[in-house]
Amino acid sequence: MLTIVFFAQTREIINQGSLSLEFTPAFKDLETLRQHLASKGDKWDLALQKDKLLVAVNQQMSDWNTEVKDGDEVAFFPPVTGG
Amino acid sequence: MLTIVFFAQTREIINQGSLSLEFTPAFKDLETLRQHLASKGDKWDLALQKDKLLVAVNQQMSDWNTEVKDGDEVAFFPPVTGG
Amino acid sequence: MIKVQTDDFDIATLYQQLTNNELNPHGYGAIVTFVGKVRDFNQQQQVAAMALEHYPGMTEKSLEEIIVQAKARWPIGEPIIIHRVGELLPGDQIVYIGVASAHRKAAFEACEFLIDYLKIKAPFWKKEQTDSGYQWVDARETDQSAANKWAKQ
Amino acid sequence: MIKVQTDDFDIATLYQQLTNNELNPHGYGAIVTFVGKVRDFNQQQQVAAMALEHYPGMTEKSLEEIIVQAKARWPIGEPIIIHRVGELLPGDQIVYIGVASAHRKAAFEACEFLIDYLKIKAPFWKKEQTDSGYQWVDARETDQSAANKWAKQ
Repeated sequence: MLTIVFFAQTREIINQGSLSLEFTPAFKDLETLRQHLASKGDKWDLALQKDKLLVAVNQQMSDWNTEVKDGDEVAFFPPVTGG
Repeated sequence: MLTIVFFAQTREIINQGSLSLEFTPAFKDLETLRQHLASKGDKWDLALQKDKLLVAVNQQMSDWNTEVKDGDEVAFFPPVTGG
Repeated sequence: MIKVQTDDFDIATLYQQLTNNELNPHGYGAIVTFVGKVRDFNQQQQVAAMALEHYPGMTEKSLEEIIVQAKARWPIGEPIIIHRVGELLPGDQIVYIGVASAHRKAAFEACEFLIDYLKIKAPFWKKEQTDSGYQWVDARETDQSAANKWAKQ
Repeated sequence: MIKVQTDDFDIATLYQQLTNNELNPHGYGAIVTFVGKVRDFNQQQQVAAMALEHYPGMTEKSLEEIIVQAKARWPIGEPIIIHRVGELLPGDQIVYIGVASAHRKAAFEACEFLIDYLKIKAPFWKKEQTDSGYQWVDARETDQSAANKWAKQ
């Protein structure tokens, strides 16, 4: 299983904070996973536009070509604005 | 008249915090004044060694070639160490 | 020390924690602190309130990571980072960074490094309430360039 | 605000004065402060006490002058500089510099500029008491080079 979490605008657009997803080897990397989720509908496609989206795996900022492993917690969110 | 004041090591070596001096046109600049005071004795010569000495005129840091005017307050002191 | 909290913080208490500990009573002669507060204007619009969201767990990890980097780079004591989340009003304190060192240049640099990296690496997001409703704050290019200046030469 | 005083200062009170004034209630979102304290070691010798001498009148003038320079150079509010004189003990606070700005980079730079310039321009002198008696603290080359970095390019 994969745990997918969303924050800020990303979460608000899809109106969902998290979901669980059966892991399959078809999720080669984070980009494949992003595309899979974006295909769930217009709002998902909008929320997961890559130009202003960051991704973290197991709470570490990651690159799109990072490999996805069973059990990972993957987070999608916009650029951070704290401080 | 000139008012001459001394601080820190400079004051301690000559054991004197201030003095008044009749102004004469012979005090062309601060360097002339320094030499005049240094000639007052061995301790004065030691206290007014130029290599580690700063000078202020009317409470503004100054250069040795600054002109001396009647009524000036001239201060001699070592490099500052506050903060 | 890292804290992510809804409560306000007291800079005097934090200053005591930063400087008066038994391990290091007087050695650190230079203390630099940064406080960030909620401004009342953003992009010409009056801000009535702000909400701060974060990613629990990752927030603390990312702050620990930038503290490790700062301590590897400058001779400083254990820094303090406090960041508030939840509802905030104009003038409210948002973030505190405190650094003590024997050297003031190290304290200044490490403190600025910590806030610059926090701004681009820690998962916090601000939403502002203005006359036109709530809107998420855009990430600023200047924050990225501020962080870039710390890239090792 | 400039104060040269024998009494200790309270950083919480100064922070309030720096940020909560009627003219500027919330505009300055970035507050950077520096505190310098008496260390207990200097050049391998334990320091038991310190005495700080200054040049009354010139001290205030020189601090006003560097504040004028800082305000001309960075978009900051009125800074606070407090410097103590007289007898001090290890761990005692010596100097406080507080700067508020709408921009954190300006606040950091102006605060560091103020302490760097104070260190080479304000007429204070430190004398330390160690086992070998009182001795005047030598001016440090690193203070001169720290100030030189602010020379305009």
